[in-house]
Amino acid sequence: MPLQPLQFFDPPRVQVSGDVSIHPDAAIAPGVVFLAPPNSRIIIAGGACIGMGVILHANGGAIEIEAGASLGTGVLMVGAGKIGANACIGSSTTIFNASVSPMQVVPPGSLIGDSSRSATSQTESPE
Amino acid sequence: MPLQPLQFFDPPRVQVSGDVSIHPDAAIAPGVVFLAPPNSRIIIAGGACIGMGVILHANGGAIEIEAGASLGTGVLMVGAGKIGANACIGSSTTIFNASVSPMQVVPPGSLIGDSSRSATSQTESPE
Amino acid sequence: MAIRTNAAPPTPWSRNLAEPKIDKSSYVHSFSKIIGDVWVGANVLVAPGASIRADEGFPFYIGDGTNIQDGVVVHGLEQGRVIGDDGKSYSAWIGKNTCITHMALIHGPVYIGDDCFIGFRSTVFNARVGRGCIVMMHALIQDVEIPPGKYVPSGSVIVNQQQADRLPEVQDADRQFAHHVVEINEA
Repeated sequence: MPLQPLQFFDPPRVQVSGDVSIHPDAAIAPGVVFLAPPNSRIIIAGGACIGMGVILHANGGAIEIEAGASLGTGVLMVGAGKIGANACIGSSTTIFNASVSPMQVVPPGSLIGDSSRSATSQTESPE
Repeated sequence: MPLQPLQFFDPPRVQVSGDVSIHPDAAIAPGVVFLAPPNSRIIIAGGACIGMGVILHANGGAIEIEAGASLGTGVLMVGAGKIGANACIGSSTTIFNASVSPMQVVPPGSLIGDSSRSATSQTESPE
Repeated sequence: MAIRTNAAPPTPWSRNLAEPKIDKSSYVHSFSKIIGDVWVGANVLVAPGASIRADEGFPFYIGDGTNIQDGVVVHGLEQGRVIGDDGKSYSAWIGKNTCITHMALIHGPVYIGDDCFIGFRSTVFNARVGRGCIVMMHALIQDVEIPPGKYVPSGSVIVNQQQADRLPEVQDADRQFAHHVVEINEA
């Protein structure tokens, strides 16, 4: 689908809830939300770069962003999974209960880990 | 609902880390992140225009934005490469270890550069 | 934790806005942004980071037991209204026990019925989504009326009525998957 417009965040705050550890050398842009409910956690390694308006919502495990990975503006990650070292996640990508290998490049607007039914009478096929 | 209280920190509107030189005549929007780890650098020339939420994450060389180039909102540029003078990069584009020629126009949501390892776990890509 | 901010930006035309009417049993997180003539029913959850702005198009209605997640935007055009279940005009009507997940964009004029599910980053604009529909992720629904109980797969672009009428019915497996996502959201 066409990419959604990106939002502006004011005030430029980062919201952190639960067991979240952020390496001091990671770069976190404004408007980011980190949610780690009980029994889950979020780990951001050094040199990682988290773009504006990113939401990381851990559930049933850990969301781990390895060293040097870049998450573009507005990336949404829900569930548990790992973004490998130096991976590059394009803006407006959604990652649901899935991982991305080190060095992998994900195009903007991608949807990863979606296991819902892609029905027959669909008008635009996802593959 | 067991939402824990959120903690805040206020990141600066523009984050600069490492060897980054920005010409005083460049225009930089809020939410931008420039990250140049050791042995890499970022150079922004005069008259360049860097949109909201742009991430430039240099790695293994220099990212250079030449005079008059425009980067739309949410552009993600990783690795090393050059955006030529007066080039125009559409919003949410991802550029991985690649360059764009002077005067070139890149449509929004594009993926430029090495995408050889992008296929495996991906279920939907926009183009 | 008494940091309630107004939805930014404070638009020049928002000076005389009505105050939201929020049922006491609902949980509207103090870091969400909710302004204008918004009626919020019982046991509604509005997560931090959601933005509900009834400053151009209004009023908005959010029914009992509905769940609005982080990064959701609800907004409306100045022009255009839908008829809610109470027969009145609304810019945005969201029914009961509906779940609007992360980063969905609900833009009025819009009607979303009871017991619906709107998946991650999907957009609904100038449309009616009937009761019990499941809209998966990264979908666009615009200028159509989706009959009740339909399933919209991820990545669909539904912008004309023939497409909307051909959509498949919701199956149990779809309900289970949507329920799984909702459980994560409520954790």
